[in-house]
Amino acid sequence: MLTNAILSGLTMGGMYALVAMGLTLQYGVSRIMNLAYGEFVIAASFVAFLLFTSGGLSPLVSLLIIVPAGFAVSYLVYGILLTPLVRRARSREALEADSILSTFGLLFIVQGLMLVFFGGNYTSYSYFNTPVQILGTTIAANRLVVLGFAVLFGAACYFFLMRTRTGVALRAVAVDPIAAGLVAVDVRWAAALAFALGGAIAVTGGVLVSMFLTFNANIGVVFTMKALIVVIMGGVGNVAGALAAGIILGLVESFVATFVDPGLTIAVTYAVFLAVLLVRPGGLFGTAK
Amino acid sequence: MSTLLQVSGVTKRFGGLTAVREASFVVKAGEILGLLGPNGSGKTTMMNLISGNLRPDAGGIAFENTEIAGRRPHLIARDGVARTFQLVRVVGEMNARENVMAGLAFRKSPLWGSAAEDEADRLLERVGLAGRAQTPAADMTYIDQKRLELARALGLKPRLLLLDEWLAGLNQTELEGGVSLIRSLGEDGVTVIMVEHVMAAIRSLCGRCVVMNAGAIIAEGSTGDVMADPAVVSAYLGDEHA
Amino acid sequence: SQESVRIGYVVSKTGANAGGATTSTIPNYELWVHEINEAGGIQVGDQKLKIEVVEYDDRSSSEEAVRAVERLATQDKVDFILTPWGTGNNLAVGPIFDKYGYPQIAGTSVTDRAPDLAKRWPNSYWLLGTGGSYAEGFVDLLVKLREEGKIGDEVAMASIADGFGIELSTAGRTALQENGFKLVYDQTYPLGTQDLAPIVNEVKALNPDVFIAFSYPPDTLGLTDQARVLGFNPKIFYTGVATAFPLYKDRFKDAANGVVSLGGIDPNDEKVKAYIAKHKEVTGKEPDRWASFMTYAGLQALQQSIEQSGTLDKEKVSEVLRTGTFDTVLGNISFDNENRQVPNIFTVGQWQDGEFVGLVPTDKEGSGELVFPKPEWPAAQ
Amino acid sequence: MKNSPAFVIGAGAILFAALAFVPFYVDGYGLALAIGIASYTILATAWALFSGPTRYISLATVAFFGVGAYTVAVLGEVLPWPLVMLVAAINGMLLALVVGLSTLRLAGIYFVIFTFGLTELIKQLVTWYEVKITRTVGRYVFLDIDQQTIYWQLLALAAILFLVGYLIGRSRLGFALRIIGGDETVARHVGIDTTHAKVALFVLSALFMTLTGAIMAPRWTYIDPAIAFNPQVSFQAVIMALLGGVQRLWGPVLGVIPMTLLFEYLNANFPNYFILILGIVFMLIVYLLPQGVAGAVSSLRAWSRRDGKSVEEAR
Amino acid sequence: MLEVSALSVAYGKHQALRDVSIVAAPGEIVAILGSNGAGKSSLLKALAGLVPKSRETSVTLGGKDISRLRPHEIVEAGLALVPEGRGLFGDLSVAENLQLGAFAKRARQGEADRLARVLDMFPRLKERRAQMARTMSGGEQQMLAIGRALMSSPDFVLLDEPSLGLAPVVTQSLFSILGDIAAAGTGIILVEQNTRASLRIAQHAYLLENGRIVGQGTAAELSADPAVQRAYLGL
Ligand SMILES: Nc1ncnc2c1ncn2[C@@H]1O[C@H](COP(=O)(O)OP(=O)(O)OP(=O)(O)O)[C@@H](O)[C@H]1O
Ligand SMILES: Nc1ncnc2c1ncn2[C@@H]1O[C@H](COP(=O)(O)OP(=O)(O)OP(=O)(O)O)[C@@H](O)[C@H]1O
Ligand SMILES: [Mg+2]
Ligand SMILES: [Mg+2]
Repeated sequence: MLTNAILSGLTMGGMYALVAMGLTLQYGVSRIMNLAYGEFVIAASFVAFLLFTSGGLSPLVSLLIIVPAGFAVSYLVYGILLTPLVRRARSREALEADSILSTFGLLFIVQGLMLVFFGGNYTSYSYFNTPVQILGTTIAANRLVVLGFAVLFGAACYFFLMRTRTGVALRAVAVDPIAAGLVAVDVRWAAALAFALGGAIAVTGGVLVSMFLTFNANIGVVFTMKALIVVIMGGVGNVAGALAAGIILGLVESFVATFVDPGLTIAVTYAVFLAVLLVRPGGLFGTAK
Repeated sequence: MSTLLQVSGVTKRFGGLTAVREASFVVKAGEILGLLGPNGSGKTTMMNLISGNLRPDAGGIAFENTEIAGRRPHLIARDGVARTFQLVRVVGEMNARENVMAGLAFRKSPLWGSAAEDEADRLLERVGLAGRAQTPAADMTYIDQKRLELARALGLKPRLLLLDEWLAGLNQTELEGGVSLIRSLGEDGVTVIMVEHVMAAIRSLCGRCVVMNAGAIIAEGSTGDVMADPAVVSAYLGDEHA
Repeated sequence: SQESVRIGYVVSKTGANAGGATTSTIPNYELWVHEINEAGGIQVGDQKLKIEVVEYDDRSSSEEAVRAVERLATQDKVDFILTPWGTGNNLAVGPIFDKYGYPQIAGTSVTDRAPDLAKRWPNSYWLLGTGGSYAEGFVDLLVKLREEGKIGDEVAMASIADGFGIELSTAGRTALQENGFKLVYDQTYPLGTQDLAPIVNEVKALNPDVFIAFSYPPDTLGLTDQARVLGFNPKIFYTGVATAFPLYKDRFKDAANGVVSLGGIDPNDEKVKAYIAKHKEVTGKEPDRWASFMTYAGLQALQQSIEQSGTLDKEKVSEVLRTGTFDTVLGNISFDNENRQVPNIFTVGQWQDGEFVGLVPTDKEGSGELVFPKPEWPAAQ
Repeated sequence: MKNSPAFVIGAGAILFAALAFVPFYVDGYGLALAIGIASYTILATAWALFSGPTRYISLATVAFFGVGAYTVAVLGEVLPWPLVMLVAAINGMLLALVVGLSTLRLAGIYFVIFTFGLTELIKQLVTWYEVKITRTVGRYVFLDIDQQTIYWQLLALAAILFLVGYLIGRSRLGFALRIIGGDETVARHVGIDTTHAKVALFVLSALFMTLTGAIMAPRWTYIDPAIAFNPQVSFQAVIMALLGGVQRLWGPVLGVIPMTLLFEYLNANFPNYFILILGIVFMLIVYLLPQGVAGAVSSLRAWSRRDGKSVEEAR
Repeated sequence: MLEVSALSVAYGKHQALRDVSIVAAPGEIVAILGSNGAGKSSLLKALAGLVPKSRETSVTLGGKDISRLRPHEIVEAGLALVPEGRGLFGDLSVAENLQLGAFAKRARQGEADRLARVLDMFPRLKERRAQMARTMSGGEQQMLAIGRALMSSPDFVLLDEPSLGLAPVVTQSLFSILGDIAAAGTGIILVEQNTRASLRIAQHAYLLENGRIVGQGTAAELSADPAVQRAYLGL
């Protein structure tokens, strides 16, 4: 039962972390509080579903199409819809309020498009749902894939942000966009890049979770909020934090469900989140000001 | 002169770094005390400890014989300790008058309404911002913001005023104006602790100085004596000022 | 006299309830309007009147539903109002239907208070009945199986923590305990739970003969998925809402075989066959095998009561609704005078070779035989 | 003269008195619309009362609203109405006190998401309690309170809210909050007890939200945690307030009225593309009215005033 | 050569700079003198591309027109600013701040050498490489800001009050370091309230008042000018 709980927690946690990583880039670096984030996740789920059911394309293969597309769409969204707001923003708060309002509109637009194209029905398909035996327990292969991607993306992002020049530049933009310009960082490019990378991660998450979760055009907000919780708990802009927070929440959930009461799982995850913030107001890895 | 502030054995650590180490000194009522030291020696930290922005790890701070170490800043401010900040802090979206009224409205004997407005304008005039009452603080230059900060601090009717490099960045003429402003405060009976790297100002204003280095107090005494202290010269002043 | 019948409705086209509404409610409203208009309209007295629709989205909010129904009644002045999706919104709009005298034929509300509500609002009809009827019908089936020595005493039950799940699980628990079953697992899980593996793992370790989940669509699919991956195959595997959806069949194909749930139909009934075919033709997808049928039957009853009374007068139509008998996809039905529900529905059904066959009440015409035990899950693809 | 308190309060009183007659002139839908506007006016204005000056964006609105609604669901048929309201008020204020005190160290987005998480936690705990202890997750509220009465109650509450907001705006408390919003360190060093000030206003704003929930609950007959604690309410209140403008007391209402009417208009005309068109309209508003509606109104007024002056000068 | 002509800057209706022209040669130190609010910071910010310049403005660096470039392109072209208030990345470490200083493509070569030089110049930075910039003392931050600007291997550095908040002993060494930097070929535009010290190391100086250039000359000429002496030297 213990290994079951751990494994199940790790896989769910991996999913939370993966989905949150994109948001932490978008909010942490580009300073866009993207309320439409979950809609991008679900849109990718729909596309993967469509490619699978009508084209017989494996979701893992469709990643090769969907991820670049997600990157490109996000890049355009930033370039066309958000850049005017970034330019007119006089302060961080102003940009925050503006981005909340405009991505709220974007949320409706993307959701509206999904409703028009796919309707409000529940959608579900099954791929790679084969049982895999590890450590004496069974788990669906598709969930392991998600965990694998989470760890891979987490490591890649961490390395990218901490060790590469471009990564440090993105972090610099996160800290102070004006000063970043003074050290030759093209701030608009960096912000668009981070936003697009975040979008690419979002759609990756969407494709992967579509293999085992039932979704419809209306549940994007669930992913947005979950991602926000993870991002905040990990510390804004901190990829390692997001990974850790996601996995902690996943484990907490599965342990409570297994050993305490499934009725309390969500309550306890929120309680853990709140407790972390009470002790560390800047998140697990954040720096309290 | 009676003792207004007594700092005894105060220590403050940030992680592994001891920013202030068992520092003790006194400030007498009515004096203008210079607090000197190289960059990173703990001067601002000391100001933060006195004003309640930081809590000491050890030691005591007595203001008018009452222990204030670790009290919350708003209580210390109401007791009559006002300060300015090394990196100016004004409320950008409020105008100058409102910024000063912030100092008036919450002190022990608060002023509010038109009385506060009149007093705010008077203080603005005193720091050289006459006629700027309606200017948003964010649109003012750095130096003007510093003036504004001082007016706000004066609004608290302080008995002890902490100035953290308030004169930094003034040119010669402005410096002279600033020095005489601080002197006039002293004449009004306000006790001042000033952190400053402008030696000319220290020489002309401060009767006594305390010098810190690496968190510890390395010299205390009359300005002339302190400036001649070889330890101070080598750690802080350099040969030019010797 | 008027040229058309104005029919209004407010449903959740967006928001949390949209999944349910788009499955069971909206397609049937569209189908019904399409059929009537295709046939030239409703016969009202001596003229045929086409239907003109006024529709709103309640965005899954009770407050929006209330306001929209007020709007339909007072601004749009529609002749009849079709009901919103779900228990909460039907209760929210109940007082307004009542205030303006509209008959309220709810096809997607399960509530133990159905009898009370029918008394409180005399023009209201709660076709899906009470949670108790579903739970009790199922427990009766279990009792019989135990008598036949096919299953033991041990039952595991999981339910969603909202009104529906709690009403059903409460009724189920009482019925099970009264009949001497042992609940080896009895837990709820909150709405929005994404990870169901812990529940299935734990239940599997207990190895009960019967697993019951009073669940909602995403969890119904998730539980089935996990049971299959983890190789949990009890003799009776019961999951809640969405099991009777075409989605379930499409998703699980052969693996759906033997799964038990609420609802069910008689697949050999001609009317049922025709309805399914027409539904598919007009809306592009098959109806679910539970609430869609009640919803559609309710619409047929409304149409017939208008035709029988020969008027659009709400009073008179309501009178006919209360007392008449209607020829519907559920067969000939009349609304139980006491509590205004349809007595003639299947409460338990099972997927059998691609059709969700109604089993209980066993004495109802066209009821099928339980396939027992549930076949092994086929190997996953 | 125009800004003297007596004038402002008097004008407000006349306006509210006039609004009290609305139910006699509109049909059921009109009343429902008025109720919707009134309730969101209170929520958005109460939200801005705290969040406007301090810039702490709270998503806990529905936590208080839901507590009010739930109090009615539990006690509505047990206690007389005024007592129910009193209990709701106490519950809401106690909750706000806990939230206020626990969020003191949080800033920015951490505060935002904390308040969201807290709301969800409360929803989960209420659900769990109902499941485990009372075994009634959906509660039925059958109260004989008609729609006019609901409207009048909301109107009265709104009137009190505007009065309180007006007085606070002119008080030292309101000033303290603006300083806190500007720079909390400065606030502390000019003698403001920031804890007191923030918590006091947070509790006050929560009180109005709670009472709104309590007044609205009888409209729905059926209340479960998902209905009472629907996070959409928090979002909508924030969005409306931001759109209207939070720097002025009357700002949020300028977001509430057009937004509500826009929702109604789009819903009636494009029920199937509602969300899509709403999204587009929304983005347009954000781009075209950078300062919010109130900001636009103000600059319009400033512009017309300047215009007026130049005419005088020309003479 | 850095050549600025017809530079004007306005904040809304407020005209902060009018028709300002200055030139600086490689390796030259040019001091800008002016009272509080004269527009010195605005001048430097305008050159760095942080505030919009009027259409007539022309700024050329080594013959290349840089008046329309965005801040990062200006750095790339060889002009680095140490702004008022320092503009450090508070949440990044000292080492990362310095690394970012060399983000410009022009600065990639010889980065290691330059880093070693900067750390030599300011040994305190070497001790505190891992400390977060935000927690450094005021003077330490000033050192970091100058060090970071030098990391971009600029042709010209714009320094806005670099001695602000530095202890006297550090100020002295700063001025001698500035002399060394210039001697190594990097031009410096220096805005500094410590007029005496800056005129001592500068070759050329401009007087700015109310947004206009009201005087200029060699440092020696200005030091001898009685008006300058009265206003800026306190003699
Ligand atoms: N929050 C903090 N965390 C870690 N270290 C800190 C923090 N605040 C200050 N320090 C360190 O403590 C030491 C003392 O800092 P302080 O600001 O008191 O110096 P100072 O004497 O005011 O210097 P300056 O003259 O440069 O302003 C410095 O080395 C600084 O880096
Ligand atoms: N962002 C701004 N918005 C409006 N006015 C501004 C802005 N920045 C500066 N100003 C104004 O422009 C003028 C020049 O400012 P600037 O900062 O360039 O002066 P300075 O010479 O650097 O002064 P100081 O010695 O105080 O640093 C001042 O009158 C100032 O008030
Ligand atoms: Mg300092
Ligand atoms: Mg300047």
